[in-house]
Amino acid sequence: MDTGDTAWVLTSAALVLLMTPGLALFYGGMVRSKSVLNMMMMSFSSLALIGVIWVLYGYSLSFGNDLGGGLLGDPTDFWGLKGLMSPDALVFTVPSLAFVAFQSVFAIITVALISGAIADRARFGPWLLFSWIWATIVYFPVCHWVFDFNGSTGTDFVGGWIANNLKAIDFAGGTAVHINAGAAGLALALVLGKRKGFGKEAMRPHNLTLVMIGAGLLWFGWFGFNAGSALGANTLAAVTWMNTLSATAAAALGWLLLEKIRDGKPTSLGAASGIVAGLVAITPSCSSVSPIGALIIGFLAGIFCALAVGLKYKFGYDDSLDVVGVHLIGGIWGTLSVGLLATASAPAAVDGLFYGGGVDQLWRQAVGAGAVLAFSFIVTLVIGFAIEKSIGFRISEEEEVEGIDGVEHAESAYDFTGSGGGSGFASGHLAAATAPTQEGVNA
Amino acid sequence: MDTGDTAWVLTSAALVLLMTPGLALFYGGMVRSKSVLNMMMMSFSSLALIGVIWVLYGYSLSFGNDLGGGLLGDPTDFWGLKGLMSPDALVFTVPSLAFVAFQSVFAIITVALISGAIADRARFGPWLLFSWIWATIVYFPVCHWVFDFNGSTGTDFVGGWIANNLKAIDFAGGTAVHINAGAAGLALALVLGKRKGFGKEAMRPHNLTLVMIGAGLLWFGWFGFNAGSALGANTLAAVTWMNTLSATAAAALGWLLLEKIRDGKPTSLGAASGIVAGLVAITPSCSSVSPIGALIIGFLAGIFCALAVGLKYKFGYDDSLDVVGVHLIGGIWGTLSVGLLATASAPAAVDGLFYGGGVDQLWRQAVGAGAVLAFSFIVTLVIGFAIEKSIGFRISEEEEVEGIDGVEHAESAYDFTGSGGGSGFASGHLAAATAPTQEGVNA
Amino acid sequence: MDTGDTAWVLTSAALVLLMTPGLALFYGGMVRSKSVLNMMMMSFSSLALIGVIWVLYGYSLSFGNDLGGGLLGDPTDFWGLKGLMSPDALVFTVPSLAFVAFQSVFAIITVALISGAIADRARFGPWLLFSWIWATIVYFPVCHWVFDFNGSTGTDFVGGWIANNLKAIDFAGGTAVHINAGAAGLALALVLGKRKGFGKEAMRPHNLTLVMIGAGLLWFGWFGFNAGSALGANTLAAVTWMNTLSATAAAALGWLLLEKIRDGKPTSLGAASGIVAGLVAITPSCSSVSPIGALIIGFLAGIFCALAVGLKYKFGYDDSLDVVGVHLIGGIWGTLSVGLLATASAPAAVDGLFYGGGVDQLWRQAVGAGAVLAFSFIVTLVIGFAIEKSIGFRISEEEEVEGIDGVEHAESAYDFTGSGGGSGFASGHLAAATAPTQEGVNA
Amino acid sequence: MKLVTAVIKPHKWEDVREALETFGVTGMTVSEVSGYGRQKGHTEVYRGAEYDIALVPKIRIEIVVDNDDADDVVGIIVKTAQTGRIGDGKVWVSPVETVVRVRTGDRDEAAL
Amino acid sequence: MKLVTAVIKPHKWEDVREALETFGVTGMTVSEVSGYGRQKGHTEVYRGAEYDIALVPKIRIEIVVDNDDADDVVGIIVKTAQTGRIGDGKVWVSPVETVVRVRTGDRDEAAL
Amino acid sequence: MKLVTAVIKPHKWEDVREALETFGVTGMTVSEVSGYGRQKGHTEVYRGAEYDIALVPKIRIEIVVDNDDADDVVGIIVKTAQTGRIGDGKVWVSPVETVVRVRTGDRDEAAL
Ligand SMILES: Nc1ncnc2c1ncn2[C@@H]1O[C@H](COP(=O)(O)OP(=O)(O)O)[C@@H](O)[C@H]1O
Ligand SMILES: Nc1ncnc2c1ncn2[C@@H]1O[C@H](COP(=O)(O)OP(=O)(O)O)[C@@H](O)[C@H]1O
Ligand SMILES: Nc1ncnc2c1ncn2[C@@H]1O[C@H](COP(=O)(O)OP(=O)(O)O)[C@@H](O)[C@H]1O
Repeated sequence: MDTGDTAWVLTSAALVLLMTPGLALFYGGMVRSKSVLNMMMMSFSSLALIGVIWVLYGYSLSFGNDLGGGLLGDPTDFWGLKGLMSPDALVFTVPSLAFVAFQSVFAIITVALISGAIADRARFGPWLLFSWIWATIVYFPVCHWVFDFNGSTGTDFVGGWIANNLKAIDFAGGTAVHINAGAAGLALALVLGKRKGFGKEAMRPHNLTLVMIGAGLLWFGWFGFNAGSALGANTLAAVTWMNTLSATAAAALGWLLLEKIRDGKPTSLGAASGIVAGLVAITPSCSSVSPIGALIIGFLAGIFCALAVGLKYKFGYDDSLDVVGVHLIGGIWGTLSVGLLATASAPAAVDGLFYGGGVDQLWRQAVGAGAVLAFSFIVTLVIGFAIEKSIGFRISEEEEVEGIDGVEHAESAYDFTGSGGGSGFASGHLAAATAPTQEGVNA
Repeated sequence: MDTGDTAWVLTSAALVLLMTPGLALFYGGMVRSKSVLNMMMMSFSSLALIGVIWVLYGYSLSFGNDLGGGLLGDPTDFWGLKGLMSPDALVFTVPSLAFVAFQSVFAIITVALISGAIADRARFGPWLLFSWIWATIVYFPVCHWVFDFNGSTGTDFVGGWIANNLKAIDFAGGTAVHINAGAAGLALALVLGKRKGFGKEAMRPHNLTLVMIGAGLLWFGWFGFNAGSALGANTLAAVTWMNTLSATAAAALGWLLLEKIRDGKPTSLGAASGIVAGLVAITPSCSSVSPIGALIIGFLAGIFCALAVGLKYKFGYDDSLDVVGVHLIGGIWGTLSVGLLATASAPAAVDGLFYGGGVDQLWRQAVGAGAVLAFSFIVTLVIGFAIEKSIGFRISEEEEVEGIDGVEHAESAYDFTGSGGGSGFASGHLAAATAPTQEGVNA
Repeated sequence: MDTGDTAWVLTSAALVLLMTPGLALFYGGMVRSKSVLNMMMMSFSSLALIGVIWVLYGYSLSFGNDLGGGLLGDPTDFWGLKGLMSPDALVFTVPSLAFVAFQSVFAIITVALISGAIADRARFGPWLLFSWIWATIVYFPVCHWVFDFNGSTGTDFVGGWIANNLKAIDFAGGTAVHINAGAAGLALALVLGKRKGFGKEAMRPHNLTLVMIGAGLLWFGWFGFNAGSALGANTLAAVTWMNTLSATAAAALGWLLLEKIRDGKPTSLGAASGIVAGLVAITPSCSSVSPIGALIIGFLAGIFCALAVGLKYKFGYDDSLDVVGVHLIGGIWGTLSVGLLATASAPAAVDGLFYGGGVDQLWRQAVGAGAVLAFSFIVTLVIGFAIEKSIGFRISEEEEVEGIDGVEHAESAYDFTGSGGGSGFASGHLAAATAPTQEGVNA
Repeated sequence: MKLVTAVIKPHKWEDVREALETFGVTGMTVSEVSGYGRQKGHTEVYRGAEYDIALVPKIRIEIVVDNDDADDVVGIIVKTAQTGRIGDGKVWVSPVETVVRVRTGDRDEAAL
Repeated sequence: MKLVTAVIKPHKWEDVREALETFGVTGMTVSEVSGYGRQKGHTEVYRGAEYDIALVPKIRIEIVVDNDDADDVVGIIVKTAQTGRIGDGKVWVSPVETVVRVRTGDRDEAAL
Repeated sequence: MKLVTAVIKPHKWEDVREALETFGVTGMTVSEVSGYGRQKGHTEVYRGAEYDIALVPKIRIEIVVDNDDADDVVGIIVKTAQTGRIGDGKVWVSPVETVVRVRTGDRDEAAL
């Protein structure tokens, strides 16, 4: 065990945890004020629910010894994380539970990412059910495919097919996280259908300062996501850190430039979106390209995603907060970019097409991306329709008009009147306190 | 000295520092818009005031060599942190000042936690005075009892009674931080009395997005709080990190479930509250239970605290933001849970009641919890009444109606009108700039 | 390479990155609601633009081998960060790219700091142009002067004149960052002139909760800024961490005390401002003073800066968010304080005037501060006027009245109406989606 | 001249605006208000404490019109804003003695 | 029909609402406004710069009533909202020619 | 008594307030409203989707005045709020039957 590596992995795990509240803000600021709490709750509930099932069986499905074909980990290996508190339990140079921790927050945020596609209209209970099923039959397997390396905990340990057989390079999750969530988002947007007023009415962001805070926290946390995936504090971590900065900065520039040219003005939502697009694109590729390669990947990610967010109007699916435009498109581009811009001088030591490596790596990347995309899209469609047809997934049109925060959570996000306390304009009054104490209130 | 351990402790100290602004947001979002600044100022002033006295004498009172009976550290040992800049000054494997730093932010947040009980009505000056006295005669001693271990800086070093004589396990501060602050909050709520309109008027949270940001930052920072308490980057840190995730996720689920059953809807305030409840409960126990144990502790913490927040209406004390319901109850449950669910396979290597360890650890836990509760409650009552009777602690009823932000700070939190600059609806105009420059304004 | 040191530097780099979004909030909350997005964009654009040019040539200009006289690094050395991915490329005990990363975020925030002086009135395009030029001909050279040490990457490596010849102590950037940005801010405020209504109309902060979040994130990140500058996880890092806490806490107290005495009430804006003032002042001095020295530096920084923010009304320059009052004055005081309060018992091992060291260090500090101040002020004036006279820097008076967010970014920050979705009071309606998809909208 | 004041459901605002525009109303003044009436508010829950929110968000429209147009304008609003469910709102007409366009100083009919 | 417009102190709103309900007023329209008058605003301080906030928050209530009820309604509001301190507000009565319930198209007395 | 209602550009509010104060108006009630008229709103862009914001922020002032003062007050507002550009707003005058000062119960002239 190396204390420096462990310090970095534990820090990174905390950084990645923060990304989910960051995402909640990023998404929450983009919806209307009557839906911000529900939007944030879809992320926060992922922290709660996926956190629990990860401990119970998720880690074991993802990182247990392979059951065969590189398709799934053995759920009995680490059920309830058993045996992992021992000082001897290591993954590479860090305690096993540090690795468990780091991977837990990946599972959490992947589920949360999907929710952006179905803003304002998904019932909360069915969303929880969906999250549970999706994590279990989509994320945990895909995580095993992509992130579970042969030999990680001992020489005879066998992992997943994309990492070990296909040998696609997906350093921190272009496929497992972003294509996966993006494809699922598209499927759910199709299942749930358009919001009332989509394409006609103003559904502009209600609070762009939240979006900016969210983008800032996401970027911050993403250093843990990418550089933490080095699982140690070393040159690899430093390279991925710096590539993460380079690509993200360039992507923000790219998005702003496109806006300036196309729409006349560069916007703050564009800057925030460009940041996320760059982060997505560099996620799979940060270990295999140079900082200059990262600049190119990022800049083009900004352009591509800024163009892609318009697709929903063209094709008429209501991917409310552009999970497809940013995560699916950005994830595909980032995954493929490894095949194009990888350079043998980077830690992954592979040459892509433009560095004379031919198409060998490129096809591996394409197969990995395509497999995850197809698997996630199809299975999500099935889960989504099953829920919609059985218990119903979507709130009614009237409830949509009223606002999902009140309907699903009996809350409203803001009250800026100077209310109550014998002062101000009381927008309401206390009707009853928690059941057992009803008397107290009237006392 | 170990650089990896030091990196982790320094990182953790920064994480814990961030918890106090996080708390300011968590609390600030829950009050009405006319009191949010005062609420935040009670946390920020703790950063300022306790930060200063910690350097001057707080660390020494807490971690100086024991003056006798494990009751108090020697204030002359490290007055002004003297002698601790030397490269030879170590606590276990880290530089002394890294440990001083880590512990400083514990003192700061404990004081800040109390303020939630007295929202909207405490004069700011008396609050500062209270903080000063309370930290000095309550927190620093209790910190010594609980966190100061024999032998930490050398073989003949003697620490506090709870840690070394009673041998209660309070890994990161269930007693020293949460029961301590919770009991003090209850006492202060009694001293200050109810807000005008308590139990009748609407005093609903004015900005739940702030509450959610706050909860996110608290969770993030809490990994430093708990896993940082390992004082190194090792298996113990990894176990406590993962237990912190498990319990918190389960607690959020527990709170939401209770709400769903009792009130019909799971709320975002419930999710945020459940998070904090879980974090509180796992704080003392994270080193001594398994991840499954952590799930149980967390889930029950969510249920218990969700039930406990109603008590104030039953008994009629105005614990405005539920410091009692969350920190006192959560802290007691977490501290006792060690006696129940500790397992020898965890780093603390103790078996609790349910793991065949009998009641040995349980009574130690109960005595520790009870001692801190009683000490804190009684001394706080005395300090509180002394201040109330001498200089007055509470603002007048009219000031309460007007709003404490204006009364105590001459500010208001928000101005969303498009004001000033020759544009917008100027809600006011500049009357005078800082005294020496009065001329300039009229120039 | 040391993994512990690397873990700390990578963590610190991420912490410092977060400071720029933190600054965006701190500044953004202080302007009126019609300018908050533009204010934040000036910080976010710095993340984008300076991030890119740092990779391309900024690092090399700053940390390339000296071209002569300690004035500038060789731009050809590390153009595009070439050669730095190699495992052999080290700066002291950490991978070169970890150091590159850490320094990149310094460049970014220094540029962002300037923007506070020109709130509400700078056209966005010219601001980008200014940032680019200023970073290139002011920041990179000054960074080389102050932060580039002889021998950092090998025995024959030669760095900048302030660090190596003058031997002024500027541990984390009192001159290179704060005096530099502060002087530039003053120059730009003079170039752009006063806002319409300056000194007469109300231009009060539109959202103080954002200011507080920002201050909290800044403090958090600043531990990376200062303690990360140790470039390792060691006693030096621990000392600077703790001094950063001490000074900041004392500065907040100092500012609040001054307000209480002068204005009658301590304010939350004062607390936030005091925090930043303390952080600025301890930045150059944290390695050379004791925690008690830090308390003194911080407390006086709080007083000095609280007095200095009034100067703009006296002298009639519109330094909108007090970059001069806080960063220039705080930076000068902090830099000089080394000459006064440095103690040989601190890691820098130098005695200042009050510790019997005479004026030797004091004059070095004064020369360093003066050189950077003069250079930055003059060159910024030239750049600023050149832009103003050529393409124009300032928006028109009518646009100022309308609000710069709409004018420059076609956005508005908040929409709290319950708008759209067939519900609420639609403040507008969707007119057209991105060009290629126009059909889709009308479909 | 008459002042027509209408209090309607927020999501009907856009329809009402369009209908009035078609009719030829060129200007109006709009504000967000809270309504109290037969339509009850809703309940919110915070940490188990239930709050009755008595007021319902409404949009208030003020239109100064020619005497002759008043009835038509009222009719259009009533027709367009009607959902048939409780809470649709009220429209009332009151006399106006004079109206001036600030920009030009024009009065009455010329000011609209 | 009459329109009673009342501008009162915000913390009196709940009392006024209750008193009017007891009297039999079933509906009203409420908004948050700013008042300017004898009651002066307050002063805020930001970084040493003092701002005079000239305006005071008030609640504005509009009630359309039968001619006969107007005086009673005014009386109830004045009585309930009175604190005796400067800034209690004003109530005024103006004529209304017709009022319509949007939901049903009912007019005048039937519309209330 | 008359009620003068003025809808003006927000940045003229401070000037109007001063001018009215100089004339001797001691009280008024002010609110933030949205205007719809010849002056068109603006366009915002979010992720390439353009939104037409139809409404323009305005300030609405209500002043109850003596019959004799009404014309002067209207004149002052028109003069002070005028910029000559589209969107300067409207001022209208309507009859008020009675006005009461809540604090004292004073009526009409005495209530202002
Ligand atoms: N007497 C009244 N004076 C002024 N506004 C009223 C009055 N009665 C109702 N309103 C307004 O009309 C709205 C709708 O009234 P309500 O009684 O809920 O339904 P309905 O008009 O369908 O019977 C209320 O929310 C309120 O804003
Ligand atoms: N002439 C007026 N026209 C309209 N509203 C007025 C008028 N005078 C006062 N008001 C409103 O009444 C409120 C109270 O008036 P003020 O002069 O402060 O106290 P008081 O009514 O007790 O003398 C003001 O804040 C304003 O909203
Ligand atoms: N008929 C009307 N009734 C009520 N308010 C009106 C009317 N016409 C215009 N307004 C108000 O006056 C404002 C200015 O009107 P507009 O037509 O834009 O410019 P102008 O008055 O200069 O011709 C509008 O924004 C609206 O608030």
